[in-house]
Amino acid sequence: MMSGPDSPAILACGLTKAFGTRKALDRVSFELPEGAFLSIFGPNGAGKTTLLRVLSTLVRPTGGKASLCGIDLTEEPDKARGLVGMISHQSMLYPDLTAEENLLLYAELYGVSDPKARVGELLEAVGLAHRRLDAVRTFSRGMTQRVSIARALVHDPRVVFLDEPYSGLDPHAIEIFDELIESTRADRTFVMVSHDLAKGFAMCTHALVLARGRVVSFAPKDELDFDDFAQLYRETVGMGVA
Amino acid sequence: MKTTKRGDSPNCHFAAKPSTFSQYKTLLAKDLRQEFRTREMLTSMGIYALLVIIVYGAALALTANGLDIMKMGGGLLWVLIVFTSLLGLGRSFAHEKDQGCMEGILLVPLDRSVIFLAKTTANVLFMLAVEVIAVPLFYFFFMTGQPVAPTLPAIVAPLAVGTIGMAGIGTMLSTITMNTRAKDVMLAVLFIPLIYPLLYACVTATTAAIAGTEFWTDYFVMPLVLACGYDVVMLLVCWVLYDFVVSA
Amino acid sequence: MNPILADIYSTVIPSAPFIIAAYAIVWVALLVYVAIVVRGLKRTEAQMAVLEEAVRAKAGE
Amino acid sequence: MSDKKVKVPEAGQWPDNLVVPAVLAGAVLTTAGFLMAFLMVGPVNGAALSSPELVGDVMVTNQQLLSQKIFYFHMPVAIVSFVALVFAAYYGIRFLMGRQQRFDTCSRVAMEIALLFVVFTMVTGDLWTRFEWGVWWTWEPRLTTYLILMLIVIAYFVLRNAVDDPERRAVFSGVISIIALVDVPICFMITRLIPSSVHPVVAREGGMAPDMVAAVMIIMAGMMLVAFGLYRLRFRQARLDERVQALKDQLEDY
Repeated sequence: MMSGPDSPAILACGLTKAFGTRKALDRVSFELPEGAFLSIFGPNGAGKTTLLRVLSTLVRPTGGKASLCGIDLTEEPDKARGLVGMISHQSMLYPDLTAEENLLLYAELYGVSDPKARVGELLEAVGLAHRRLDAVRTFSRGMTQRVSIARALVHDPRVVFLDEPYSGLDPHAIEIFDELIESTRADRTFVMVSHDLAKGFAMCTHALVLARGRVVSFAPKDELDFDDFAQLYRETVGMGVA
Repeated sequence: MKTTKRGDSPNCHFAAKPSTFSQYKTLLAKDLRQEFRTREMLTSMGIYALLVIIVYGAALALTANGLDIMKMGGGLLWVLIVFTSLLGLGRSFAHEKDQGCMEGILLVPLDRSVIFLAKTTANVLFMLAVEVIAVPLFYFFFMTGQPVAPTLPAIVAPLAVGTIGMAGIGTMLSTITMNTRAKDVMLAVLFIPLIYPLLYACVTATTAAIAGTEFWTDYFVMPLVLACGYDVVMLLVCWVLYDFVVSA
Repeated sequence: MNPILADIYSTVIPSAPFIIAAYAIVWVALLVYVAIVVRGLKRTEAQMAVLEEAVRAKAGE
Repeated sequence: MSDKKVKVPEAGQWPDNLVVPAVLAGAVLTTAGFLMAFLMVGPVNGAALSSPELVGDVMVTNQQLLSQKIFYFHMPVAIVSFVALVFAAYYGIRFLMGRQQRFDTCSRVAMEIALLFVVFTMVTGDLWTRFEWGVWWTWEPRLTTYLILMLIVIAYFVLRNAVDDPERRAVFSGVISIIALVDVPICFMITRLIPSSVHPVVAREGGMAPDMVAAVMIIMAGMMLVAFGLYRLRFRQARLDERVQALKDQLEDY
C-alpha cells in the first residue's frame, strides 16, 4: 500500500456496503485532498451515515477499497482508527463523569503522551476550562457539543467526521461551534453530513451528493454555483423515495 | 509506529499505542468511577436483594419452622443472586448506549475483547459487592436459628466461581440485548438457560457446604470443578465471539 | 385367564393411550409445521400479487 | 472480489431434486421402522414375575412392557435435533465469516427444524415419563438438560424477533447458534456428573438387542430424510420470500 505525505486524505474506490440484495452503499468512489472540507448531502436513507461509518472503520465494507492518508481501512483498521475523530449528534460522553475525566479517558485509551496537559489545553481551547470539574450531565447542549469537539480532537486526528453535529443546537451555539471548527481546521480534513444545504455548502471545499447509496455528483466547490447545486440537490431528493 | 508528515510537528500528541493492559485498566477505572459517583447499580441491586429476602420471608412464613433451611438455603441464596445480577447486568450497558459512548470507544484503536474483559471485571466486582451484603443478610434472616456447620465458609468458592461465569455470560448477552426491543425480558430469556448448568453446579456445591454433612466433599468438589470448567469454556467462547457482537 | 399371563401383559393396556398419544402428537406437530410453511408460502404469494400490481402501475405511468 | 465466488446455497440447486425421493424414502423407512418396532422386535422386560410362564414356546420371566415402544421414535428424533443444531451453528459460523445473508437464512431454517425435532423429543419423552414414573415432570438430568436446550432454541427465535436491523439480527443469531451448540454438550455433561441425592440418575437398560438397534437405525435414517425434506421445503419458501422482497426494493429504483 502506498503511503506518504502525498497520498490523499480520503480515497474511496468502489466502496460497497450491502446486506443481501439491499445496498446501503453502491460503488462509491471519490478522492479528497488533505486539508479539504467535504460536505455530504442526500435524502434520508441515501447512505450518508453508512458512508461515515465505513470511513471511520465502524463498519466493514462488503466490497471496494478505502484508505485514509494512504492507510487501508480493511487491512490496517487499528492504524486508521488512530487518524479518525468523530463528532456526532450524540456526544459520546459519559454524563456522570466530569468533562476532564471524560477527556482523560479518551486520551488514555488513545495513548496520548501527556494526557493531563493535552486535556487542559483542549478544555482551554473550547473555553470550558472553568467547568472541567463539573459532570457533563449539568452542561447545556451547546457546551456538551464543545466538549465533544475536544473529545474528537484529543489524539490530534487528521480526518474529522461530523455527523449531523448541529442537531439540537441553538443559533448561538451553532456560531460558537463553527468558530471552533474553523480554528481547528489547520491542515486537517473534515467530512460533514448535514441536512442544512446552505450551511453545508458555505463551509465546504468539496461537495458530494449521495442518493440510494450512489454518488450523484462530486466536485470541488469552486466549480459549482450554489443555485445550480441546489437545483441538482432538489432533483436528487425528489427521485429518492424515502 | 511510523509517523507521517504531521508527526514531526511540535504539537503532535501521538505516543506509542498504549498496551492492551493499560487500556483495560482505563476502561475498568471508568466503570468503577462512574459507579462510585452515582452508586446507581449498587443501590438498586442492594435494595432489590433486600426485597427478594423480604419476599422469601412472606413465602416461607408459614413453613419456616418445619422447613429444613439447611437444605433449601443454597438454592434460595442462588435465586437471590441470579435475579439481582440480572438486574445489574441489564443496566451495565445503559450508559454506553445512552450517549453513543460505545461508538466512541469502538473508534479507538483497541482490541474488542478488551472491552469484554473490562466490562466483565466491572460486573464481577459489582456482583461481589452486592453478595458481600446480601449473603450475611440472608444468614441473618433465615439461618441464625440453626447450628452452623463448620464448613459454611466454603460457600465462598462456589459464590466466586458462579459470579465470574454469570458476569462473563451476562456481559456478552447484555451487549446483544442493548440493541434489541424489550431489553430486560430479552436478557432474562437468554441468560437463564445459558447459565443453567453453572447454576445447577453452584447450588449443589453451596448446599453441600451449608449442610456440611459427613461426606459433604462428595457433593462439593466435583460440582465446583465442573463449574470452573464451564466458566472457562463459556468465557473463551464469549471472548472470541465478542468482536462480532459489539461491532454489529 | 391365567393370572401370571395377566401379569405379563398387565402394563400393556394402561400404557397404550400414552403410546398412541405420543405417536399422534408427533404426527400432528409435523403437520402443523407443514401448515406453517404453507402459510408462509401464501404470504409470499400475497406479496407477489402486490409486486405484480406495483409493476403494472409503473408500466402504466 | 473473492467473496463473490463463495458457493452459496440456493433454492432449486441439486439438493432440491432429492427432496421428493428423500421424503418418500423417509416415509417408507419410518413406517417400516414403526411396524418393525411393534410387530417384530420383542418387548422389553419389566418387573420380574412371581413365577415364570410359558408363552408360546418361550419362557417369560418378566412383565412385558409396551411403553418402551415410544423409545423407537424418541431416540432417533433426539439425534436428528442435534444434527439440525450442528447445521444451524455451521451456517452461523459461515455467516459470521463472510456476512452473506444466505447463510443466515440457512441457519435460521436449520434452527426451525431443530426446534421441531426438539418438540418431538420432549413430547415423546414426556409421555413415557408420565406412564413409567407416574409424573408429568421430574427434574431428572436428562429431562432438565433437554428442557434447557428447548429454551435456548426458543430464545433464539425470540431474539430474532426483537432485533430490527437485518444484519445485526443475523450476527446475533449466528452467535447464539454457536453458543447453543457449545452449551448443549456441556450442559448434558454437567448435570449427569454432579451427584444428586434427590434424583438418582435413571439407569438405562444396558445394551440393546440387535433387532432393536436395527429398528432404531431404520427410523433414524427415515427421520433424517424427513428432516432434510422439511429443511429444503422451508428454505425454498424462505428464499422465495426474500426474492420477492428484493424485487420490491428494486422496483423503487425505476
